[in-house]
Amino acid sequence: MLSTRFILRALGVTLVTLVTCVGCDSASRRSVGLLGSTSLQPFAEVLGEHYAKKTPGQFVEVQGGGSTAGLQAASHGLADIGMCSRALTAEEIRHFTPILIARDGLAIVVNAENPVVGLSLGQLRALFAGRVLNWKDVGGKDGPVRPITREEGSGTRESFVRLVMGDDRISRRALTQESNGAVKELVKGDLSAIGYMSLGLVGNELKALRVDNVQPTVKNVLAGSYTLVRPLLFVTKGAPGPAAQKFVDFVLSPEGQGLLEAEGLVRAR
Amino acid sequence: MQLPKISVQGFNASFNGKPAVKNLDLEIFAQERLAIIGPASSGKTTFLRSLNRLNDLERGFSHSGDILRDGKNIYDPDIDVAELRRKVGMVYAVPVPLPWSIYDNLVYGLRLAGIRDRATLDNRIEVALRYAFLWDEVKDRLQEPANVLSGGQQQRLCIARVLVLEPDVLVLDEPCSGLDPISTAKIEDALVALKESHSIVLVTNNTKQAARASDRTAFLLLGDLIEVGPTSQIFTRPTQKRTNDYLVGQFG
Amino acid sequence: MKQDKIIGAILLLVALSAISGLGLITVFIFREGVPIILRLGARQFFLSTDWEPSLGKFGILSMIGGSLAVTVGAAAIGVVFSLGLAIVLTQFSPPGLSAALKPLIELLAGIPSVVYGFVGVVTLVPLIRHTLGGPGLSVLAASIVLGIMILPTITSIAIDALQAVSPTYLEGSIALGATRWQTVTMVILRAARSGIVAAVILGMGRAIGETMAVIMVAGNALEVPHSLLDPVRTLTSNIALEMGYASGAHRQALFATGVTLFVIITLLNIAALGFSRRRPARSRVG
Amino acid sequence: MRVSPAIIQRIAVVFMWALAAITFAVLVFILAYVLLHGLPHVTWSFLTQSPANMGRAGGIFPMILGTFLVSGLSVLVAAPVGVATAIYLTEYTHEGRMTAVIRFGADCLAGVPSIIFGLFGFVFFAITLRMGLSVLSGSLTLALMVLPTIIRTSEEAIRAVPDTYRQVSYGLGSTRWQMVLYVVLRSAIPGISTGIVLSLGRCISETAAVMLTAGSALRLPRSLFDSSRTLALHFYILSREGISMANAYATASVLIIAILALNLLAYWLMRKFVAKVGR
Repeated sequence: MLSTRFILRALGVTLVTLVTCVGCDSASRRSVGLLGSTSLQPFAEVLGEHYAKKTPGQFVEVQGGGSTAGLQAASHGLADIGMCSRALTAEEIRHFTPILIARDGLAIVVNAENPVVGLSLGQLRALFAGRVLNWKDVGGKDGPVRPITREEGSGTRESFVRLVMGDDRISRRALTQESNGAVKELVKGDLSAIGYMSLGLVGNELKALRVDNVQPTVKNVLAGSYTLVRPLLFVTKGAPGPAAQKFVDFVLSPEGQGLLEAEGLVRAR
Repeated sequence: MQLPKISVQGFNASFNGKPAVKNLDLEIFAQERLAIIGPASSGKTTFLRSLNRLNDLERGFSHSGDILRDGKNIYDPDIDVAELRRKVGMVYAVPVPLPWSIYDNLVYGLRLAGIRDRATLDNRIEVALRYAFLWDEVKDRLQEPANVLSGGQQQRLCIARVLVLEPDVLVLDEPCSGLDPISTAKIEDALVALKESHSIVLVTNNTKQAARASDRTAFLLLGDLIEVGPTSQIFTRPTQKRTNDYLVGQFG
Repeated sequence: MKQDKIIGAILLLVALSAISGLGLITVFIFREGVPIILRLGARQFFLSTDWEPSLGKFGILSMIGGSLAVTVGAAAIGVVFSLGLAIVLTQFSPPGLSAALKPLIELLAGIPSVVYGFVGVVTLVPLIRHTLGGPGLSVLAASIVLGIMILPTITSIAIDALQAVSPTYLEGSIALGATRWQTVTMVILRAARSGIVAAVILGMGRAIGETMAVIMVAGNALEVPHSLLDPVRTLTSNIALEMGYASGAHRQALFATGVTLFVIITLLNIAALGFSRRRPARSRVG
Repeated sequence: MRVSPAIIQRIAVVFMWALAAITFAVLVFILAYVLLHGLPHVTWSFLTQSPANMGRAGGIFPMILGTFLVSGLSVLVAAPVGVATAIYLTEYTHEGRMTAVIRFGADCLAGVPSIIFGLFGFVFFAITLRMGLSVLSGSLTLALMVLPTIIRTSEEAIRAVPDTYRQVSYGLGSTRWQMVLYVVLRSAIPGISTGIVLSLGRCISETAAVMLTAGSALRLPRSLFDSSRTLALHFYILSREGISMANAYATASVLIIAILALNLLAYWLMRKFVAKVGR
């Protein structure tokens, strides 16, 4: 009767699916697994896409999760390469091998209508710490300041704290957004907002501020005059395996570096 | 004298300690129609449902005493209850066609019994439908849903559904309570024909039906069997005052 | 019968394994989260507003407050709309119309929470920012979005509760000369009270547990909000925001946040169960 | 002056209809907003191609497949378990301590927020059972999440089957299991399917739990141990990272259309069920 047939068929399908899938090992199907920083994820996807096209039979699997998760994944073997968008701590350096694949300028962004064009590092710090609450105190129009930060653990945030905040803590009133895109949307729509993000992602709808009178450009990062710069790292536990090494070689090759540059990053060397 | 088909000996039934049938002794013979009458909640239905052990499924049901079918106690542990229920076929007060086609309703019991052979199925169905005087009305529409039939047809379908299993006892629980006189007459006619090969137990609230459609009549009151005897005698010369009171409408 | 006993035992085993999921969840979440609460002390963890994982400070009071704020806000909005809908659909609407509108409420429940969050960010948030001021991402925005999201839950349970009220109440009241509206407010709502309270509590449970939409519209600031227009961080968004990055004590603290959420929601569920009368046992033969 | 009760009633009813109108307007607004922005970008190639350039270009085929795998598998796991539990509760036991425990468990499970399921699935399936971020971890997590829905709707559907059917079946010599299989389930299947279809909808919509368990890989999953990004998560990432708004809207449109279709299917099944058991 209908119900028995239905149930038997459903069970059969489940069983067959499970058996076939237990039979195949996932690790053998992907050549290189990457996991980590959400800032790096899109770039790694682009790199992986070109790499797979160039070298048939090779697949690169890219997962988000965040810089710290990337380190953990690399240490547990959950991924071949961890992606990290901040400098390693002294403790971490003892356990991992970092590979610098690119550098990234950290842009301070405000709404395009905001008259302020530049801030000193000290002013920036005061704004994000919540000590300066009105734009007119830093040469802008009268109005509240709304700092926008990234979530705890984000490589972008940790780099920002290290490069800008020093011993100060980011204001508890700061809005917290979980992605560069969300920060961008918010700054685009709010005259009072100020945020930070990867230089490569600023686009032309936001205004990137000068910091200590230096314009945030790739040129200035390369020249070393723009100082808000963070490393973008591939991290492995010990030496990378052969497949991972081949991918790393591709990333560091002129072609790979060119791809990253096209995305707005700054080459590693 | 022939052996009884079913012999009920000192049978008690109760729900959660409340007795429903008390110390019942009764015999049911082959080729007879036994009517059971009595006012509401006098244990008629409980007794009927004990004959095919349907009460076993009720919570709090307990029983004592024996019910022998062909000399074998139906409450023995080695009895196949499913087989018992096939052989003691039951028809309910309200016709309950399962929400399938007429054909599926009829073959359901046979399929449960493991009979799959198409010819056997078709043959049994035809015989049963003819017994129930339904063959001519449905023979060309067996695949139609059963619930498009009229109430009377549905009840005859339910009788046929039981008959395909070739039971030797047929128990009917007020089978005509919701039916018009014509449908009732058809069912009563069917019972006449069926009695040739079956023992029939007919519970009814309708004393006139008992008088018309039975050979013997038993009168139950509050779980006690007051009197049993040939129908003609019960209805003309009851030995018990309470039987007479009931029949002339003193209670119930 | 023997076969039926075996099948019954197998089914019982399956049923128990189904709910053993709850036990597993409890064990795993608690095992990851409880140690840090014990280490820091309940006071430090629950009663401090200082959340600074990099400094080893894990106080979730502001998140607890934030969750409560948006939940109460959502319930306020959800209750008004849901009760209105439930009453109008059960008491004042032609049956055909109710039958046509109910599936739409189901549909509202089917829209993914990311879509709610997203539409909230691109339409509601700028609206609040431009008309009422503040950053837009706020308690108010989260309450409105959550209020809409829990509306189907509350409405459908409230409809069930209202429909369960015996029609004789209505007839009796109308016979005494009351208008239908008077009957609804004085008789029917009172009779359905416990079911409606259960509906509201279950709705609050959904609101407090919602994650993606809240992350998008609440602003997630750590400060305890002082007004409806201030941004707020909830327990759920705290977990989802930082889980990806967390390790060590930070990760434990996030699981402990999960434990807190789990306990709050379980208490709400138990309360709701207490209010909703259990269905009566079916009189059964089979 | 006292306002007459009739006028109060009129005001109240108008007010409540206004609330209803707002509610349905919000529904229409959300659907229209997403579909109007997204449908123009939904093309055949968008549905059948892999994403390129992190989702800025190309299509969403891997996400469609991933969503299908994750939700389908979770329902495939949850449905037999849920229906069996419902059968146990309704047909194989009487109300008592055991049913109370099972119902309480199911009710509590129903209230657990998806982020907690995500945390649990991450620790239990992905890490403890070493399944990693994968289709399997994600679907098992979601299976647990939709189990209470399936149990409850199945129970209701089974209870709606008239008791007389059971009596008839026993009377014709069925065992309990035959009765359940041939009479109860056969009548209850449209009702049970409604619950399964709605659960499928919940799986497709879910984001928080799959993010933590199935991961967010862009590639086509080749096995159940591969990570896969579902449509809802893809939409979330595209829109939040600001990668491509056009593709984000298009993805959301596909998602919404799938949900609409499932809701319609559930509605149709429900009507069929009501017609069948004659409630």
